[in-house]
Amino acid sequence: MAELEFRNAINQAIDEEMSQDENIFLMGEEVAEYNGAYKVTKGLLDKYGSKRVIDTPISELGFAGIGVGASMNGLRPIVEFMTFNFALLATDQIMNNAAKIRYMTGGQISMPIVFRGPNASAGQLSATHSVAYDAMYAQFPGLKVIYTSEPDDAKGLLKSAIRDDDPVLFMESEQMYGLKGEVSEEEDYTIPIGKAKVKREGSDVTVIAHGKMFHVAKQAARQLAKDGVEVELIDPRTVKPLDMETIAKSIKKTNRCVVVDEQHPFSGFASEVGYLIHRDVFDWLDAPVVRVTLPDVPAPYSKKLLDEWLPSPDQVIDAVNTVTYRK
Amino acid sequence: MAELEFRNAINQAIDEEMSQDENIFLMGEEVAEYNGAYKVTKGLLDKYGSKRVIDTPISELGFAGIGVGASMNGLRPIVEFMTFNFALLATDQIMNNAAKIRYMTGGQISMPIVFRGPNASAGQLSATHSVAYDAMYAQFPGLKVIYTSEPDDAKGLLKSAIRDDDPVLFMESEQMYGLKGEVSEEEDYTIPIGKAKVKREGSDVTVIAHGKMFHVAKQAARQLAKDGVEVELIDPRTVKPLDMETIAKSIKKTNRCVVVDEQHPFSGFASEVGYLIHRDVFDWLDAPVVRVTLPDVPAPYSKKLLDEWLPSPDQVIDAVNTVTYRK
Amino acid sequence: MAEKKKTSVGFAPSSNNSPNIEKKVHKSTELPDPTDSTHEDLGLSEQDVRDMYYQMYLQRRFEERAMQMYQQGKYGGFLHLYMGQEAISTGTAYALNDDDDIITAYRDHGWGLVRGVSAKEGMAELYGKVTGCSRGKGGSMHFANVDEHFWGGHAIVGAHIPLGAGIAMANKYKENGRICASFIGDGAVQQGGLYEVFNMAKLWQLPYAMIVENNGYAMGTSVARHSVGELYERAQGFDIGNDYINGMDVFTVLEKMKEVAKYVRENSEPYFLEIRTYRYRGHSMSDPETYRTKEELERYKKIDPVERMRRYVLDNDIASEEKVEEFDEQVVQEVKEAIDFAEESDFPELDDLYKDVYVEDDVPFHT
Amino acid sequence: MAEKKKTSVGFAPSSNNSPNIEKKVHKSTELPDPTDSTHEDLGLSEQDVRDMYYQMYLQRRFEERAMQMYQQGKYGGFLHLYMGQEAISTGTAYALNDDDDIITAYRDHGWGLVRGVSAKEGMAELYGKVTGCSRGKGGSMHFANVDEHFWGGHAIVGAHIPLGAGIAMANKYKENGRICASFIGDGAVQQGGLYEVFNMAKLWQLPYAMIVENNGYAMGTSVARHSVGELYERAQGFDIGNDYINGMDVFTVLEKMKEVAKYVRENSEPYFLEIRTYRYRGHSMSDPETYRTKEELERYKKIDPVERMRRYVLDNDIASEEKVEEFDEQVVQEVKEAIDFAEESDFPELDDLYKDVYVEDDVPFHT
Ligand SMILES: Cc1ncc(C[n+]2csc(CCOP(=O)(O)OP(=O)(O)O)c2C)c(N)n1
Ligand SMILES: Cc1ncc(C[n+]2csc(CCOP(=O)(O)OP(=O)(O)O)c2C)c(N)n1
Ligand SMILES: [Mg+2]
Ligand SMILES: [Mg+2]
Repeated sequence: MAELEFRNAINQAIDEEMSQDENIFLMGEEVAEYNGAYKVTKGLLDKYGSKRVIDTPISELGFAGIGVGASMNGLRPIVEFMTFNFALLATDQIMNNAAKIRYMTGGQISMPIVFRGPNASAGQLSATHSVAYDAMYAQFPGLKVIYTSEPDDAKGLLKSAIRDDDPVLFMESEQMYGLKGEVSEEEDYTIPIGKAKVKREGSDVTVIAHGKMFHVAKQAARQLAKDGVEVELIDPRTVKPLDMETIAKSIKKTNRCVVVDEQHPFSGFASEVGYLIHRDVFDWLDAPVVRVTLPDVPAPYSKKLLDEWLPSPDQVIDAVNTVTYRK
Repeated sequence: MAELEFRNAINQAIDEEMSQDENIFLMGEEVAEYNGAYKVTKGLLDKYGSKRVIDTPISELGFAGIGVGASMNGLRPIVEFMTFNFALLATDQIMNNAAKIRYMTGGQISMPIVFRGPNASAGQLSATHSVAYDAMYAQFPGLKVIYTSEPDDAKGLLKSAIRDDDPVLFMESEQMYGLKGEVSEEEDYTIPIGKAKVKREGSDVTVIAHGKMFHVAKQAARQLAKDGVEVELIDPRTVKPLDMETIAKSIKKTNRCVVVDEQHPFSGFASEVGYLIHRDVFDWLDAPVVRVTLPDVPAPYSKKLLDEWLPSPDQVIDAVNTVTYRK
Repeated sequence: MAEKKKTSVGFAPSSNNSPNIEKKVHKSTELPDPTDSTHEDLGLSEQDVRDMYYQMYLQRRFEERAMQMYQQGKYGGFLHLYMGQEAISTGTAYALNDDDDIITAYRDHGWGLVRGVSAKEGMAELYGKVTGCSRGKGGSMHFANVDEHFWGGHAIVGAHIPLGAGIAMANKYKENGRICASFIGDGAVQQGGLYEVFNMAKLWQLPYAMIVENNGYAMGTSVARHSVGELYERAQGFDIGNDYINGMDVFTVLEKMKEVAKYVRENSEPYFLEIRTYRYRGHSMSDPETYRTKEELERYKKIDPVERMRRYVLDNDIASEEKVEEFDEQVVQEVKEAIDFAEESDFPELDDLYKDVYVEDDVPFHT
Repeated sequence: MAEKKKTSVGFAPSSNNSPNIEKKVHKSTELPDPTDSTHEDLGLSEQDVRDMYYQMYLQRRFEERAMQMYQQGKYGGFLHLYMGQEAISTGTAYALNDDDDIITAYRDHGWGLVRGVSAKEGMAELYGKVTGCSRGKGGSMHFANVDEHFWGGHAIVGAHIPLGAGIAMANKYKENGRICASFIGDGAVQQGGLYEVFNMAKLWQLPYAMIVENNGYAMGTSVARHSVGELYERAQGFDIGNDYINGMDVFTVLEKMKEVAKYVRENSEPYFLEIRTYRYRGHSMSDPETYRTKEELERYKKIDPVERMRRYVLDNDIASEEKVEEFDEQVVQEVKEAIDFAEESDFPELDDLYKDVYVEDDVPFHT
């Protein structure tokens, strides 16, 4: 294992894949000469040249669609959105073209494309720059969605995403790019898409959290352990396909569950997971699943309000107390 | 009461509101000279002129944004999308601008705008033209979402939507435009946004269904009644804000629930409602809520496949049998 | 309520803007002259000319029958007919290399037929049969034949413009010498994506020809009512070569498309071409067509591209009257067989619903 | 793996396209000459000129101190500084009527200050205080003062272009004689929405001036690297009047914006103007600025618009050296007080989180 920053884990994944397949190229705003708005793509232009590492104008719909077209015709694009907030301009290309063209042509076309970039909030950027979009895309058949929390997952899953023959949305976090973690040094390290990981074992309650929220949940779990509550912490890693097997297994053991999610409550990730748990392991549940999400208001700028807005370890602890009837 | 086609109920709502407020105008593709792609806006150009009934080019992002801007500056636009499938090109204007500008300016701006048009599938139009988007927008605070099933609801709620001072998405169905129903002749008939309606009383099981699926559920309820199962059928009408009170009350009576929804399963409307019921009335439930949704595949063209794809009364009956342990 | 003040403010093109809403019927765009070149000038053999005629009439006939079958309720959905525009698909197919890439909008039957979708596969697709070119998944709007570099019809107006640029980009990337040509309607010229692509295609020097089939109307809206300026001029601010031609004459299309293809290929540069044409039928099958005059329609039918080609064949002794009638009979037969084939083919298995969503077979479906 | 074949294919502007990636630093756009008009030619009183100088220096000073406070960690988020571009906001504000509407992007401090956001309210907004112009909800990118017809900064590149058109539409609808002017960066010219709006604004004859503040770069990308042709030319295919001017001189901006406003207002027509300028600081606060040369930056600092106005005031005896120093001191003081105000103001109440989502107070929040 080597300790790496999140951004380097992603960089390595891209670099390793690009070095072994000439058809992979990277495009996006500031990915080349600027080395990436968040330095994720540092050095790749120097290494691969302007044929394979391409700065785009600020034309999200256009370059997302060009990526899809290139993937149809034999290339394997990695399309970076500076953040997924800006991908709203490209939803037609992602939800209609990338997700459905294979189906509509009876399987004549495949689209091995990765759309990647930061998801969710990143500090005081106000409402348009702070939304988590993972579940929104998961609604659309034809797409796969990944949103990881630790450098190791990121590296292994991004490599799998790049090799995948279908469109994959790979989500990151500006605020996690500097986060360090142990990353496997195994040669050609990949993690299969669609497998959750139990990142902490415990018997009292299952907590499910991905992306940035994983770290909030982890902090809560640490605190709860001091109070004698052992959390089983599951990071789904892949949002779609969702690994309900791992989740169900855990709940059959703990009988209680909290889902932590940085989306608004209505039809977010927590909504889906919460519903599925009830549906699939109803008889094992000792309490209804509680979700910890954003409130149903846009992201405020003011730090004081923003701190209130974001799900906190305290809210997770509260929720655990609720499902374990400790309050 | 007068018997009206759905399209006429909508037309009346728009006409009545336009006649009493000069600031209301209508814009969209083919709404004026063509009288609407589905004849919903018939006669309005003749009555109100080209100042207030405006044909747009095929520029969804542009005219949605122009609508938002006009609403900021004192007008009350009704923006028609030929279908909400095409609104994917305008999601940035709806989800970022319409939903968030009021918040980001600390309440300086209000946006009394209605986006309306058909939602969900409409026969053999294949995958890009067949998606239900109501829950997707409901995820975003700042928006309200309505998707009605009967002409009376449509008239009363559309009038309320047009009078509302916030952005409202009002969804219809191409396939329901010809549907007839009794519509109140009360002068200035409005229905409050955010109120569900119990459209059939029953004690054995609660079925929740809106939009086109309401009719599928209703058919199932009729059939089930013959078998002695009395369905309580609730039409939420407004997706957001969602009237959980009416739903919870019903479930406390029936103890069982099926949600029927024309979205894909992942984080759709059924997911949210299903989760909330478990969370809020867990102790009253005798069985986990079952949802009947689309399968997780895009809409196929072939009639045979399309019939299989759409939720059917039989599937609803099956689901009811499951939650009532009749199978 | 008080009488409303009459005002002249309006948000329609000014000719339409009178306070009493005179709904003036706008005529479609002016046609430039066709070429004077003969088939010999264009390097076509007599056999080529005969084949082109056959192909054009096949497209026409295919749609005449497809329309009948639709009206008989044999299948559903939207049916957008290409009748009147056949010179464009045909001229283009004969101008491009067979491995050049083509992508278009939902008005795609003609494009499928010139690029290897057989009448049988086309008709079966309309019927939603598994033997259709897209296995019954796509229908009228999604004919495709990727093996022969036809990347399909696309139903969201303008959404395939970036796809075509991506296909062209891949061609440049692989240095395979292929170009991509995309075809859009006049209505699609108002989608912002076109201009994003203009910029990137020029900036990255993509071998990409973007072509507008200006048939005068976007649904019920005439070009003058949805568009300012001339369509081909839209490329000027992007320093992209552009022109407009007569699209009712197959030789004009062929000649210009050869020139465009050569320029695009040799310079690895984009190009923007407006081809003026006319659609004979309504936008789709339920169109009252009040937005145009009968006279206008008749005027265009008088310069019908299929008929014009037929005349050319006869006038230049490329085939005798009898021979041409024989071709016609062959076409009629081919389309008849296509209908029989479609009728007799099977619908997809219910299982097929779950196929082609992902490349891999084992992706679990969310329930 | 085998040695990769060296290829010259690339997808960057060609000057950048060599196989060994010489990362040539592109210079920003050429500046046209400023106007020769004096303040008198422009109908400005000496008091106007003094006020304009005060306003320009206020914008400059506000940002110098805002930057310091940011660096001291007083607040977070993005901070996009307008320094170098102050002639544009100032010249425009003095050219338009006070009730004409203005909307801009996230680089908006100068725009707020010329349109009635006080230094105090601006600084408090940066601090996220409830006394801020947007009650601490919007931050640096969302200054707004709707009472004085400033519709705010907007953080999604290009997304406010249609909003401005809608504001202009409402003005025409109400026949209130107001026009709307929107300001976008050079990068935003590559958003497709601009062209959709070009078409509709011309078709509907909206009194709408669209102005590009071309400051040479979109983040780290020079205009030449993200754009083909000249920016102002983009309007030509839409038959919309267009021009480009020097944006380092406030009189040039004022003169042209008066002309544009008059044209737009009197004809109810859109207009597209490119104003060439330069930003002195990085894109936001974390920008290594390797994409430009120190020399270029220095060259522009030599023609600094604030300094130039100061010189004009002195050279034309509009105020004495001492008087100008007095103004400067007033500005310094005003900004200092703004900082004190921001420091001392309260954060919003936690309750405020739930305010301003909807107009009505009683919309139930989903939980
Ligand atoms: C984005 C989008 N908006 C609207 C529609 C509905 N629609 C389908 S075809 C059409 C008219 C297109 O006209 P044009 O581009 O001229 O093509 P033509 O039908 O004349 O071939 C419209 C508005 C759509 N499919 N996609
Ligand atoms: C749609 C969108 N894409 C990307 C971004 C990220 N971004 C913010 S500013 C910027 C550069 C804009 O440059 P320009 O328009 O020239 O304005 P300037 O910063 O020079 O004032 C980018 C790419 C964004 N905010 N919105
Ligand atoms: Mg057309
Ligand atoms: Mg710039």
